Amino acid sequence: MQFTAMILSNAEVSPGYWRMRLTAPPEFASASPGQFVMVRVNNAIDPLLRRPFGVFDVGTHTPAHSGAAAQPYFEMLYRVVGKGTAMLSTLHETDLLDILGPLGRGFDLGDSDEEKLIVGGGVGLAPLYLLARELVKKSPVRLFAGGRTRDDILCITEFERLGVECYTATEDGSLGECGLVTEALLRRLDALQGRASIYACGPHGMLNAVANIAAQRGIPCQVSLEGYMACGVGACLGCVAPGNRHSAETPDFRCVCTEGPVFESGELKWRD
Amino acid sequence: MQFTAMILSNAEVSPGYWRMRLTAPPEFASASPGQFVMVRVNNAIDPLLRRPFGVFDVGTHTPAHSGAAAQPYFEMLYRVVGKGTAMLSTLHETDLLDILGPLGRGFDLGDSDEEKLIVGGGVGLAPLYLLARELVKKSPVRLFAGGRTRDDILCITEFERLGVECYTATEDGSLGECGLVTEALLRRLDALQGRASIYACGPHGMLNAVANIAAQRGIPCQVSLEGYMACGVGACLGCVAPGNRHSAETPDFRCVCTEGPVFESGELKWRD
Amino acid sequence: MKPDMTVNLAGMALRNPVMTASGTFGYGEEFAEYVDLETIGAFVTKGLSLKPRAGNPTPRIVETPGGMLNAIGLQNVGIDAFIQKKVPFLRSVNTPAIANFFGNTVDEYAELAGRLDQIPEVAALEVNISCPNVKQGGIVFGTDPDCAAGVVRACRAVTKKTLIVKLSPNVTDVVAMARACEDAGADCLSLINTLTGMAIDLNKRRPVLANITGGFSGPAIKPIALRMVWQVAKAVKVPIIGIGGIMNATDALEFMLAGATAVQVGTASFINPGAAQQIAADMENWLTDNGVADIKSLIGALQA
Amino acid sequence: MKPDMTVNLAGMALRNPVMTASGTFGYGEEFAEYVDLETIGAFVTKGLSLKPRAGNPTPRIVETPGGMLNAIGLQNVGIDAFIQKKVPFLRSVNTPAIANFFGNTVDEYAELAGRLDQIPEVAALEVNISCPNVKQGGIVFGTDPDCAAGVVRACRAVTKKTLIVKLSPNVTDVVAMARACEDAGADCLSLINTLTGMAIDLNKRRPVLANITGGFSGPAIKPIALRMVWQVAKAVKVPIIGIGGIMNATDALEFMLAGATAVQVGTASFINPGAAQQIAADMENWLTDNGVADIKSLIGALQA
Ligand SMILES: Cc1cc2nc3c(=O)[nH]c(=O)nc-3n(C[C@H](O)[C@H](O)[C@H](O)COP(=O)(O)OP(=O)(O)OC[C@H]3O[C@@H](n4cnc5c(N)ncnc54)[C@H](O)[C@@H]3O)c2cc1C
Ligand SMILES: Cc1cc2nc3c(=O)[nH]c(=O)nc-3n(C[C@H](O)[C@H](O)[C@H](O)COP(=O)(O)OP(=O)(O)OC[C@H]3O[C@@H](n4cnc5c(N)ncnc54)[C@H](O)[C@@H]3O)c2cc1C
Ligand SMILES: Cc1cc2nc3c(=O)[nH]c(=O)nc-3n(C[C@H](O)[C@H](O)[C@H](O)COP(=O)(O)O)c2cc1C
Ligand SMILES: Cc1cc2nc3c(=O)[nH]c(=O)nc-3n(C[C@H](O)[C@H](O)[C@H](O)COP(=O)(O)O)c2cc1C
Ligand code: FES
Ligand code: FES
Repeated sequence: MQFTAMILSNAEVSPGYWRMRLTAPPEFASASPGQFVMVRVNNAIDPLLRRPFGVFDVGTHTPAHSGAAAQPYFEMLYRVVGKGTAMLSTLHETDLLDILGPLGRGFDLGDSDEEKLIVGGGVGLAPLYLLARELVKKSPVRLFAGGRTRDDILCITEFERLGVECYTATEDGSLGECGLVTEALLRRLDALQGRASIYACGPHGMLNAVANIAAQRGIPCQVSLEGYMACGVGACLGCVAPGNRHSAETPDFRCVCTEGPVFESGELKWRD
Repeated sequence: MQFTAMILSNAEVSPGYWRMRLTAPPEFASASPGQFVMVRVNNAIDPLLRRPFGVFDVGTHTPAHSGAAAQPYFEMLYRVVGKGTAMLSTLHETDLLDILGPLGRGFDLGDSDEEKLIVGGGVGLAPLYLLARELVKKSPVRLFAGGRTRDDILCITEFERLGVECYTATEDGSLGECGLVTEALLRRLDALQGRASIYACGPHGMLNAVANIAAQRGIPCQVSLEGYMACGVGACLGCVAPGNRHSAETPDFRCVCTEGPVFESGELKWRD
Repeated sequence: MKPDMTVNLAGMALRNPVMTASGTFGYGEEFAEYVDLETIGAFVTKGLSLKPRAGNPTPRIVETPGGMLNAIGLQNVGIDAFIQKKVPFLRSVNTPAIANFFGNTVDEYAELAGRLDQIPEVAALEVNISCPNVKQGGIVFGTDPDCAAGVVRACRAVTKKTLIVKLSPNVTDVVAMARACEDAGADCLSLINTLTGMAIDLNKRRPVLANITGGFSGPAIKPIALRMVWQVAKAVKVPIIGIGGIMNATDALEFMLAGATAVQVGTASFINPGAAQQIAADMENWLTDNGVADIKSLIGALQA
Repeated sequence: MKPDMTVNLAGMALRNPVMTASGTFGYGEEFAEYVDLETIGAFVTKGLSLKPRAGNPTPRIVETPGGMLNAIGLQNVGIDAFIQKKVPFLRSVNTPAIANFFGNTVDEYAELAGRLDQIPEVAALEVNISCPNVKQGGIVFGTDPDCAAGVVRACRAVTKKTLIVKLSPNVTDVVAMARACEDAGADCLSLINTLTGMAIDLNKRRPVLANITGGFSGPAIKPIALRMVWQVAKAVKVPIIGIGGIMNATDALEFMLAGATAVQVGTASFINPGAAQQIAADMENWLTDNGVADIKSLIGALQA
């Protein structure tokens, strides 16, 4: 789906991290957690390509004054890293953006009798909030949020409001535990009684660690990948990631924008 | 001089024509009528080159509430014709623009005992307002403003407020006389008693007609030219215009940005 | 009155001159949601090889000022899977599908051309000669007139379908390349393919692309493409398809003035998946607004 | 500690690697208001010919996506006026001034090189070989290795000053051109000159430039320039000056990683007349921030 969205709000939620709410057509409400949008930052050729962002939340705003129509919206949580995201952060309420999406294959919500362990690194939390919103309806959910410093730990209050139990870890110890968030995950897995399933999004190194943990313990694990994208619709083949049978001699590439961005971790190739 | 200007106002004064007021450093006040600025429309590469605009007015704004410092400013009058001017028209108060200028050689104000005949076509009026402001201090000034239709006749009230007698002509007769503005100019020249001198800015065809009239009658005439400009400072040699000795065999080019944009019409090459 | 948008491309009648470029439109199906394929003139599939190709390691793409580099490595399903999985879709669409293909030897090119010739759903063949010739130390076929002519002759011998040869811009003399391909039997020339470029990640001190260099496309390359189309159009008799940085109807019409009979839209489809359809519609509107009854009257109509 | 910004360009010591490119910086004086010339490494003058040249009719420039085309037609004051009117200024500046020049025959090149060799204020010579050879049917010197080598040999014979040869990018094999110039006696290679491009005015149905085609420069061409610098740097021993679309310090440092010992800033000076000075300052800051003590350690340091 391609549509013109109007910005409803755009605010810095932590230094360098922004949350933007945009109008959406009613069909957008069926976006599944883990799907993404391709945003055209402006109509000029700089930046040229669309930028991919996860869907942080979807909803419908019912204006306070009676009479106004209910307005479906979606949200993005983004980090300013380069030209495109810097430009997004300068946009205001009522500015318009051309959006393509929701795109890609989202998370499989799994069985309700599993404990859901969500692992997010930095802005990797973005697609996990909508996921948590769905998961809490049926299962206990725990969030393991990691970052370099406390500024990288985002929107924990929102997760807690859903009833998610949150663990945080920062590399510099400025918030929560000092160290990697995978340590808290491991402790939880050690203590675990019943079945569990892992959902992760964040830097590739973190995903690799989580995938290895999941493989060792035989726990189902889904990860959401990033990849340099031009089209977002499976045409350019720019975004691919190596699949589990991949080697230099017999390459096996998966298309992140159409087969992913969410994959069973076992489908992909990881370093040990 | 290169400086960052803040937009103080930006308003459409006639369909497709905008007037923008920007802050300027105090030195800008000495800009002479006919000089121009090179405006960097944004920091991205689209549009890439600066855009040249005449200086419409300069002044100092003394804020109403006492205590605030007086703010020197300058104004531009521009027509939306392409990408750069379209983007300018979307800018708001407090937005910033990178400005180079004032640049080039402006009008020679001539002798005070001459009647000053100013001829402007469409947005060609832009650099003529500041000129008129100077000229009225010493001489009687008449303005001949022409355009295709009445929307192209700009800021006549402002000229009248200076004490300038204004004649207008439109090709479709929707305002003033129906026809070319040079007809009113010719009539005035016929009726003229003493000395006169002509100042013109507008489409090249109009300048050509005015230059020919001036040559026939032996009246001093200055014209302000346009030329595709990359640098505005005499380095790229993109902006040149053929001088009076120009021919295909012995080219004679004048640099519009440094030797002009204002030239004695006799210095240039015209069609008969 | 509606302007006549049809053009004739070496015997192929197109409803309008707007095609999509190889490698930017998948096998057609990927864009079905965004483009009504029956509103465009034709579409070109991703480049095919005899065997499936997995392509290059990642990163494969990077944005540059006004353009992008790609080093996909010609990933494609191969001719067999194309026939089994992609051709059925082509049958369902009433718009010519053009198969783009490449090889690393003249024999591979000829074998592919021969097999594609047998597929009724393939309306025409577009030979990508911007590939290294493994038998001649990796020199790119499309940078040497004799090598290129060899490929074209071999393909010509095995197909009666419209044979389009896609020229590389990475040459000193594109006109010499064009003439060599025309003489060797090309029905039509398409140009330009991507220029070779490179991007560097300063902080990592590495090339951005795993492949180091990549193919440069997008609006940035338009001036080069337009110049080459103009030069070639003056020099050859066969029709030309203009490609390179076409983002809108104005760009497309400029290529036609320069001498192109049709155009291909590439990178623009990434930015706006409906680009090709939009461009065709806007071109028609431009014709109407400017009182041009027949788009063919614009081909090569540049006053230069 | 302040990082060491000096580089050595074939015997010329530069305070930093940032130079301005020929044709974009006048004869130096034009930018005195915006650039403290003693903050940059060197500056290159507008290309000189034996006789003054009036240049092409207008329009001479046009903006394109991310770049511009120019067809100035090598307008310049000629060598005599250069000596009389421009050299005195060069004397007043404690920064190497490099004279760029061109001819239409090998003899013209040699005569100019000989005369420039006699001017103490000229620190080095940059030969622009992107000009047509009127004795060989107008083939551009810089597109044929033998033609180019002929020019370089003739200039080399008459000057002991640092001889920089500026390569054209409009070639199939820039490495072959670079090797030919190195073998013929070039001390240094600068690349790239402009690509050949074209722009069309749809409504007028005419080329925008009076000259029809023009030289393409600006950020759009950077990927091509970077690729060529990288290819040439691997193939030759002489130092290289990287040119093409450099807008900021990051761009400049990327060219150095690719193998350039120095860089030239061209079109960027139009957009920001103080660009060269700013880039030099920002490069130094980058070195400081990244703990790089000596900029020379970056030359060719790309991990590829
Ligand atoms: C499926 C998917 C979902 C994403 N979701 C989010 C999200 O919810 N929030 C968020 O902050 N970021 C997200 N990202 C990363 C985000 O797309 C990049 O940070 C953004 O494109 C950077 O653009 P820029 O112009 O600021 O940076 P620049 O570095 O100037 O971008 C240059 C080019 O590189 C690409 N690029 C740069 N970084 C990345 C990256 N990490 N992944 C993919 N391409 C990149 C850009 O898209 C662009 O084409 C997601 C990426 C993908 C692939
Ligand atoms: C000395 C000088 C003073 C000027 N003063 C004014 C003024 O006060 N008000 C006003 O409205 N216009 C003025 N112009 C014309 C104005 O510069 C152009 O209309 C403007 O640059 C168009 O930019 P664009 O991006 O909207 O158009 P585009 O057509 O997208 O511009 C593309 C390129 O062409 C150049 N260009 C387009 N039209 C012209 C033109 N007529 N003259 C020179 N270059 C052009 C642009 O600068 C740009 O490089 C002046 C031009 C010059 C040379
Ligand atoms: C991601 C990508 C993949 C491409 N793959 C092919 C291909 O397989 N075969 C081919 O002949 N050209 C291929 N091209 C080149 C395009 O068809 C086209 O010639 C080029 O991109 C220039 O047009 P543009 O500027 O409109 O994109 C590819 C281009 C891109 C960007
Ligand atoms: C207006 C203009 C004039 C130029 N004149 C010359 C010239 O006289 N001699 C020359 O060798 N290069 C000339 N060049 C080429 C530049 O020196 C430089 O190689 C080219 O512009 C690429 O660099 P850039 O992208 O930074 O501009 C000129 C470029 C421009 C834009
Ligand atoms: S982004 Fe183009 S195929 Fe995935
Ligand atoms: S605009 Fe560059 S010389 Fe006049």
